[in-house]
This record gives sequence, C-alpha cells and structure tokens, in this order.
Amino acid sequence: MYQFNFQPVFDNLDLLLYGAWLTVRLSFLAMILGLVVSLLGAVAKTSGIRPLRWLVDVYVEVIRNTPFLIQIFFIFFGLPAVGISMSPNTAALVALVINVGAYGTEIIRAGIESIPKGQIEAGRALGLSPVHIFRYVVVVPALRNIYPALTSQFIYLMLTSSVVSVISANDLASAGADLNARTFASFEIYLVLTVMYFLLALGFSTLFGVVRRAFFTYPASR
Amino acid sequence: ADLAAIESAGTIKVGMLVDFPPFGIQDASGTPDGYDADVAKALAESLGVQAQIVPVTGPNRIPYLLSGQVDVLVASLGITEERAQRVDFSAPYAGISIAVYGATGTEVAEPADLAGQTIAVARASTQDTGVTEVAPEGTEIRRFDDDASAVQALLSGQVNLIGLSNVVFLQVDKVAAGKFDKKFDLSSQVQGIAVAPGSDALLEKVNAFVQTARSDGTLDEIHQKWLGEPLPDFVKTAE
Amino acid sequence: MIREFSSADVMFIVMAVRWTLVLSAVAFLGGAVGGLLIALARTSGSKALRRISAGFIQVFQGTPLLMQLFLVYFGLAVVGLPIDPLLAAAVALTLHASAYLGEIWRGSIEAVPSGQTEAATALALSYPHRMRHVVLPQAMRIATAPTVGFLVQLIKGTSLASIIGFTELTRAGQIVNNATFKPFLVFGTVAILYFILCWPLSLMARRLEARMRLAVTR
Amino acid sequence: MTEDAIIMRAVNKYYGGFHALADIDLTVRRGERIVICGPSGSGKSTLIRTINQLEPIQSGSIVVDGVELTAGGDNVAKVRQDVGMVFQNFNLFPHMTVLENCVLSPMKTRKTPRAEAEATARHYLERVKIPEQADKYPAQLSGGQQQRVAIARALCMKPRIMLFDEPTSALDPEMVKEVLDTMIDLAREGMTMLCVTHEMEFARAVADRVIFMDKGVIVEEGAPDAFFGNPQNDRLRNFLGQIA
Amino acid sequence: MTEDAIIMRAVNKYYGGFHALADIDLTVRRGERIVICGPSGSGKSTLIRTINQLEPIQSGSIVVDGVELTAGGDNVAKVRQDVGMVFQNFNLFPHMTVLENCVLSPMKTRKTPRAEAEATARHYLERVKIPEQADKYPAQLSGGQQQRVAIARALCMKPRIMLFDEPTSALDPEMVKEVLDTMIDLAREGMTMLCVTHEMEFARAVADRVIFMDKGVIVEEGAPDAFFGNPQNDRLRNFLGQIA
Ligand SMILES: Nc1ncnc2c1ncn2[C@@H]1O[C@H](COP(=O)(O)OP(=O)(O)OP(=O)(O)O)[C@@H](O)[C@H]1O
Ligand SMILES: Nc1ncnc2c1ncn2[C@@H]1O[C@H](COP(=O)(O)OP(=O)(O)OP(=O)(O)O)[C@@H](O)[C@H]1O
Ligand SMILES: [Mg+2]
Ligand SMILES: [Mg+2]
Repeated sequence: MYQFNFQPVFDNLDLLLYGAWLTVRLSFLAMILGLVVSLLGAVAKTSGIRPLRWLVDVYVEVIRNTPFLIQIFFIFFGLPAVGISMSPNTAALVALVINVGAYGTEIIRAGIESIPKGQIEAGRALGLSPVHIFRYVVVVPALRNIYPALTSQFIYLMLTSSVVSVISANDLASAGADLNARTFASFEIYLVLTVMYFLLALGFSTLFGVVRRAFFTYPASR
Repeated sequence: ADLAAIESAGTIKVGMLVDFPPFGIQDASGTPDGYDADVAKALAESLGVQAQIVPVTGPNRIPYLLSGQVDVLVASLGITEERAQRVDFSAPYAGISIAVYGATGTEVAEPADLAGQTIAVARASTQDTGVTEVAPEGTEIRRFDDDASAVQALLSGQVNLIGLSNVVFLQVDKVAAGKFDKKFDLSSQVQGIAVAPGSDALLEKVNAFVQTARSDGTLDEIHQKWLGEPLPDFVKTAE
Repeated sequence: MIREFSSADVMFIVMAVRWTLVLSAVAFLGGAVGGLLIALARTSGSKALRRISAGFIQVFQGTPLLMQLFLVYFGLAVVGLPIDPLLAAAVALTLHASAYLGEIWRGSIEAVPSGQTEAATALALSYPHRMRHVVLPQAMRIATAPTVGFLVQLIKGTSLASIIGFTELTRAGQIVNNATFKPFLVFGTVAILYFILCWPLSLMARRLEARMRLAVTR
Repeated sequence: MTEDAIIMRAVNKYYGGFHALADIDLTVRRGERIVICGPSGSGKSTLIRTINQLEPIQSGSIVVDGVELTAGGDNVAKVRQDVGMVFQNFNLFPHMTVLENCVLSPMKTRKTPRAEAEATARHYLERVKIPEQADKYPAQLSGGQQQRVAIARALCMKPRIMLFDEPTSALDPEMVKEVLDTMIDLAREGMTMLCVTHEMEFARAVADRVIFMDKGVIVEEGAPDAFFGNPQNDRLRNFLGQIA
Repeated sequence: MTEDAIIMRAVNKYYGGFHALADIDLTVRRGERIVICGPSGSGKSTLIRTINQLEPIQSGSIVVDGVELTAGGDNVAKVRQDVGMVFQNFNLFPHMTVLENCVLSPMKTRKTPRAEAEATARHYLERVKIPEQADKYPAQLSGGQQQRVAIARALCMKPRIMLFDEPTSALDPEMVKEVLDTMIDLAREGMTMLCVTHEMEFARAVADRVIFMDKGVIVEEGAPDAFFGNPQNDRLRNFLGQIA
C-alpha cells in the first residue's frame, strides 16, 4: 500500500499559496475583461451591421473551435515573429481574455435573444435610445437568463488557466508542478491542488452569488 | 511489483517516455521506439518474459510506477537523491550531460554571468534542478512544460539562454545551425531503471541485467544505434 | 535524431483523432444523461435533491478535470482498486460534463416564465410531460449556445486524458513536436483537426437556433 | 360522489407578509355557475388559482370532487384533469401552433389518439370562431385571438369544472357575446364554472351565485337578483354604483 | 406646428402574405380624442403600433406632429418621446420596481432629476390608485394593477399624444371608471388620444370621433352620436347590435 506523506507539501505551502494568488488574480482579471469583450461581441452580433456580425462570427468560431493550448502557443511564440512580444504573464492574460470572450459572446447573445420583443417595443415606445434600451431594459434580464451558463464559463476559465504553464507563466498548477519536481509527492500534491482549486472555485461561486443577489433576484415574470 | 507475478504472467509492464528523442520516441507507425525501448526489450528478454510498453509522460511516470500500473520505468529517469526517496533505482543504464546553451552573441561563461538574464528550462527536468541550483540572484528562470516549448522560446527570441541536454541540443543545432552554442556545463546525469519500493527481488534481477548489459556490449550497441557513439564512460563507471 | 515532419507524422496525428472521438462520445453521452438529471434535481421541488445537486455541481465544476482524472485513475489504484483507463476516463468525464451541463441547463429551465409551467400544470400534464413538451423545448432556445460552447470545450478537454495514458489528438501533437521541433506546423495541423471536429457542432447549433427562432414571443 | 364540486374551508394564503386570502369559506355545488367579482387586487385570481393548487395555501382545506387536495401529491394530478383553467394572461405555449397547444394534454394525459384530439380541438376552435388560425403560432395572433385559443385549449380536456380568469378581457363586444354564449352552453351541459369577470350582464344571465371579494375576503354572496338588487355591503354598493 | 397631430396616408401593412392594414387614411387633429373599435383581429393594435413605428409599414406615409416618420431614423426617436403608449399586454420591465419603471424614461431621455421624476411618478400612481405598490415588482401585482402601472408609466413622459391599446381590459368596473376619468381629465388638458377600446360608454362620453375597423380597413367613422345612432355599414350595425 502507498504511504501518504503530506510533510513535503505542507513545508512548501507558501509556494502553493502564492501560486493560488496568481491564479486568482489572473482569472479575475480575465473574467472582468472577458465580460467586457463578451458584451461588445454580443452587441455586435445582435446589431444590424452585417460586416460587424461576420467579423465577430469569424472570431467566435475560430477561437471556440481550436484548443486554448494552441491559441496561447501562437500568441506567445508566434507573435514575436511580427514584432509583438509579451511577457509570459501578459500573454497568458491576453490569451485567456480572447478565449473566454468568444464563449461569452455566444452565451450573452443567447441571453439577449431570449428577451421578449415586447420589452424592447416598450422601451422604444418610451422614447429610449437603442443604447438606453440595451443598458436599462435588455442587459439585466438577459444576463439573468444565462447567468449560470456564464458563471460556469468563468469557473471553467479559472480551471483551464492552468494551461498557461506551457508558456512559463506562473499559477497554482505550475507551483504544484515545481513542487512535484522537487519532492515527487505526486498524489499528495494533486490532492492538495484539487482541494485548493475547489476552494478557489467555491470563492468565485460565492462572489457570483453575491452579484446575483445584488442584481438578479427580482421575481421572474409569470 | 512482485517478480513471481511478472514471471507467471509472462509479461513485464514497462513505462517509457515517447516524447524524448532519441531515448523515447514513437516511430512513424505509432510504436514506441528509441534507446529506452531497446533497453526494455533486452531487459524483458533477460527475464524470460515479454515487454509490454506503456507510454508515460514526464509528470505522470512516477505515479504510474507507484500505483502499480507499470512494473518498471525505463523512462530516462535521472537518478537524484529526492527521487531515490520515492523509488528504487537500478545501476545507471544511460546518461546525458546537461549544459547552458545560448545565442552565440550572448556573453555568459559561468553561473555568475546568469544574473539579469532570462533562461528557459523544461519544468521538473534535471536541467531545471541544475540551473536553479547554480543561478545567482536576479536570474529569471522560465519553466516550460517540456523541452520542445523551452526550445521554442529560445528559437522565437523570448529567451536567449536555455538549460538543455547535449542530446537535445544536437537537434536544435540542426534546426538553427550555428546560431547557438554551449556556454558552460552544468552536470552530467545518469539514468536508472526504477522499480517501486519493496520490489527487492525484481530490483536484484534488473541490476543483474544492467551489469551484464554494460559489460557485454549490449548497451554499447544500442547507444551506438541511437546516439552514434558507445555508452559514455561516466555511465559505465557510475554506481 | 531530429525527424522531418513527414506524412507519417500527419497520419499518426490523424489516427489519434479516434481517441478524441471515443472520449468525446463517452463524455457527451454521460454528460447529457447526468446533466439532465442534475438540472432537473436542481430545479425540483425537493429541498434535499436541490442541496445534493448543488453540492455535486460545486465539487465537480470546481475541481480541474485533470485532477479528477488523476485521482480516479491513480488514486483508486493506490488504494488497491485498479481501474481500466477507459473506465476511469468515462467516470471522470461524465462527472465533469454532468456538473457543467447540469448548471447550464438549470439556468435555462429557470428562464422559462413560470406561467408556462402553471398552464401545463393546470392542463393536468404530469411532471415528465410538462418538462418534455413545455419547459425543455423553450429552455433549449437559451441553452443551445452555451451547451454547444461547452461541448466544443469538452472535445478539446479530452486532451487531459493523456495524463492517464491516452494518446489523443493534443498528446499526439506534442509527441510529434518533441521529435520534430516544428510547433507551428504540428499544432497548426492539430488545430485544423479540432476545427473539423468542432465546427459541425457550431453549424448544427445555428440551424437549431434558427428553427426555434421561428416561434418568437411578442 | 358527493354533491359538492368544491369545498373550501378556512383557507388562508400569504405572499410573504401580505395576506392575500383570509379565511375563505366557499362551497360550490356540482353544476353551479359562480361569478366572482371585486376590485383589482382583491384576490380573485389568487382564489381560483388555489383551487387547482397552482398557489399553495398556508392553512385550511380544499376538497375538489370529493378529493382532499391538501392531503397528498398524487390527488392533485387526478383532480387537475377534471379542472380546466383559462388564465388572465393566457399562457399559451409559444413554441407550439394553436392546434398543438390544444391537443397536447388530451394526447398525453388522456391518451386520446391524435386524430380524435385534433377533431376535438378543431371543434372548439370553431366554437370560438378561429378555426383558420389553427396552424399559427401564438405570437402571430391578436390579443383576442390568443384569449380564445386559451379557452379552446382548456375545453379540449373536457373538464367537469372550469375556472375562468377574466375570459373576455381582451375581447371586443361581439366576441364577448360569442364567448359568453359558449359558456352558457357549457353551463347548460351541466359544467361547474367559476368565473372571475366584470361582465355584469353575464353574471345576471347565467350565474347561480355572485361572489364579491375585497381585500382577500368574501364580503358578500348571493343569487344575482338579490346581489344586484339589494346589496347589503357598503363596499359592494359603491362598486355596483360605478357600473350603472 | 401644424394643426394635425397625426396624418396617415394610404398606409399598407403586411405580415408576410397577410394584409393587416389596407390603404389606411386617417387624420387626427391636435387635441382630438379618437376611439377605435372593431372585431378581434381586425388590425386595431397594428394600426396604433404603426404610429410610433413599432411596426414598419410597406407603403404610404405617416406624419406625426409635423414630422414625417417614414423619412429617416432620427425622427422616430424624437417623435416617440411625445407619443406615449399603453400596450395590450402591458410589457412592464420585470427587473424594475413599479417606481423604477415609471422614472426610467423621464430620467434618461428627458434628463429629469430623480427627485422630480419620482414625484411625477408618484403623482400618476396616485391617480391610478396604486401609490402603495410603488416598490413592488411587476410579477407581484395583479393583472389590473399591472395595467394601471402601464398607464402611469406612459403618462410620466408627459406625452402630447397617447396611444391606448385596450387600457381597461384587465380592470374591474370600478377601476375602469377611475381610468376613464383619468383619461377624460387628460382629454380636457388637451391631450391627443387614440384609444382602442370596447367600452362604448367611454366612446360616447369623450370621443370626438369613433372609428370602426374590420379586416384591416377603416369601415366607418363619425362622431359618436351619428356612429351609434345611425350606423351606415352593415358590419358595424351587426357589431353594435351585439352590445345592446
Ligand atoms: N407574488 C406576489 N407577491 C406579493 N404580492 C402578490 C403576489 N401576487 C399577487 N400579489 C398581491 O396579491 C393581491 C391579490 O392579487 P390577485 O392577482 O389575486 O388580484 P385580482 O383580484 O385577481 O386582481 P385583478 O382583477 O387586478 O386581476 C394583489 O394586491 C397583489 O398585489
Ligand atoms: N406577426 C404576425 N404574423 C402574422 N399575422 C399576424 C402577426 N401579428 C398579427 N397578425 C394578424 O394580424 C391581424 C391583426 O392583428 P391585431 O393585433 O392588429 O388585431 P386587433 O384588432 O388588435 O385584435 P384584438 O382586439 O384581438 O387585439 C390578426 O388577424 C393577426 O392574426
Ligand atoms: Mg386577477
Ligand atoms: Mg389588439
């Protein structure tokens, strides 16, 4: 039977905690910026402007249908060839934002399209401008309708951010890998990492819950 | 693993890397091949059983062994003190030497010159350990998932130094002839066949195999085939 | 020992697609069934069911698939229950997909106005009929985009199964890249193959959505 | 079977802190036609929604067709097959055509074959004067057309009790008359009916009993003659005063 | 400024192949009160929805307050601020309280300060008798309460023209009277009004002109006296016959 020994993990807990902090920071920033990209993308996709819609379509389909690993690889190793060179951590953030933006665009678009036409008509009849209608009439119910899907995507983002270690960016997973290389206590490390990721996800879910209660708890229409 | 069980099953499950040329590769038909594969076959032969090769990766090879999914690792596993606490090593059956390489123009002659430089290594590799040990304060070590990514960082100009084995550097030099050269040696590294702790009977047999193969020319022949020279002396003499 | 990137390598990568397909199929099937059950439990009237499903989602959505695979495969072996890698992958992928799809579908079900359920209830439709004919078809309108978004991520996520020994598409690409040092060529090929696998899903989703849009609400 | 179609005893219903129904006692005989009226927000919709358990009640008991609703889950399902309902805001299924809306429940809960269910549906659509809209989606109908679909859909279940929540609100006078005529027919066929409506004409013409609600309480009830001719309650007098 | 509030010329509207409005000609003078009636599905809602361009028209022209709607995009926005509308199905914003529903547009399009907008909103909520519901969400209101919020919301924009689509359908007779009184007040204040309604009382009491539509066509129009007293058209005679 395998003898578990968590000593090496606890001896290096500070390393893992720092990694966890990096993951939180990276994914939080990516969520915020990704939300902005998603909203813009969804607006463009539901707008009447054809070329804009096509452009967003291409962006969404290319990003959604290719692996994140390859996207980040391209951004970090490929872009220097055309003179765009970023530090690993910046490249990781950029790649994550571009990635989550594509998924978010589609999710939010579905939310926007779920708003009954009558709501928009009422906004128009009140003389509200399209921007005001979007901002005050559409956004909140649209986000409410797809909120679980969107927050799931954000949790997924946090978990997949571990891929950034391929370009030597630092995060919780890479801290775990470093520790693994020094101690070879793989099971112990994986167990502790799993628990830490779980706690981070729990933290984010709690945050999403707070946001939901603040904005989306109005009684649903009959 | 239990020697008797292996013998009665008639096969030994060997974990090996398939992404570490020329030690472990996959040939064009997808079959594992390379120095490790040949050693594994020779080992099986000496035990009088069939070798069943299980492809493993750098990060998961030790879990594979410890959880009993494979009986032995012939997986270019460098012998280090930390690893020796987890697994039992045979006598060395292969070796590589590790050095710092870099762009020809870069002036780095000794570890102290690394200060202020950015150097790429494969995470959790021997070169990672080696560079980390000697690098002075102010060195930025970038750890990539594997040698290929680290080399890509070098080729794309994201770093201008790399910790690499002589074997892999040979290949880099073919891709970018003359653009990079060796700066200084880090260490030489011998590799052992690993078994899970408590497999003493198996380990004894493996050790017997390695001793014989080192002296009767079996390993020289395989080494010649894959690396173009006989087994280096530092391997033969190491314990 | 460096190799040129040859047609044999391309074949090797293409052949690896079969594992990607097998793993995806397993994950889709397991996830669809599990996800539906989770979503229904999460929106049910029973407090216990809601709690349990919420806990399930929290755990399996909140931990990385890589870790789940690792712990199921190696963890069970370590405690003396060796498990077939395909079974391990099936278990982990099903748990993972069920949690995500369950959460996505819960949201879509809740977005259907309660008047619809009330009307179906007043018509004496049983719970399964209510769901099957009234609520789920309308929930689908909102669910399609996020579901397809997740499924294409799942296809790509099966690459994590390489940790337990599957040489699927991504892993095959890494192996060839390590032998050839041609990342853009190799990963370009890999990306195109993924695109070929995923793109039809996106197209299907569009068709489906366009069809559902016919019946719009005023 | 008992004589009484619906018996409500001391029913109380709260929305959070808001007392929407206060100690409602009501017995409806088989075949009786009851009209419920009262000011907006007085709890009329809430009352009829408790009868088929769309709104859970906090205390009291409701017995429908001899079956105690509050007792167990399974009863409710059986009772609902016999209780048709027309909602104030229709609640048509937007993803189904008019015909599909009508045949869904007969086919699924009564296992009526499609052909028969469609025949019934077309019959009732004819009766509410929109046979030609059968293949449209609800969003393509005018308000009045939607309301008539809702009525036809409920009738397709051939219920023994019908609950109407302002079934003529979106209709023009002509259609109101059509629908009321349909309802009078149904009444003749012996159907038990509870109808929230402000059509006093209808109340006078077909109701056996008129109930006036205010602030969640049944303030007055009686046969139409007495109700309209000699209202006892101030609030009701006021209310009726506005109509004349 | 011209004398005429609304001028429709040869307006045609199709839903796919369905001819919903056929060659509509209609001129509404400033301050005029018009009642539109007609059978269900005759195009009444469609007609008033074209006036603030919620439904695009296929041919013809519509001029509102001297502004040609069909000409360009920007006009529409300006015109809509002066044209209030109460929808047949209310279309309240579910994520805002009653008060927020009412102050949204004044604050955003007219830049009214919040305090002032809220005061106006409370004033109109008072007028439709639901001041105490100001902080509830639409889903928490009864049907009649929702309808009154819709009316108050439209009035908060202080429009010069009001379009009502069956503004009293969900109301009890008492409330109908309240709302009609409010509308009569508005009419006195000189507001131009188009009202789809089946309340013939209201038509008689306040309408300057009554319009009868059938199958997308204006069949007859006239002052209430002539309209009710001496209908020319058979279809209309029939229609009125049902009411009496
Ligand atoms: N979900 C809810 N939360 C809080 N209050 C509610 C809710 N639903 C209804 N109410 C309140 O309960 C009261 C009764 O509502 P109900 O819908 O039964 O009225 P009603 O008599 O049908 O009125 P109407 O004729 O306007 O339809 C109203 O004052 C309403 O505001
Ligand atoms: N989107 C649509 N597609 C097809 N037909 C439509 C659509 N919207 C409305 N119609 C049809 O246009 C006709 C006019 O509808 P409208 O809503 O204007 O009627 P209305 O006079 O307001 O009736 P009601 O009094 O019942 O509200 C109806 O026959 C309706 O079926
Ligand atoms: Mg009501
Ligand atoms: Mg209408």
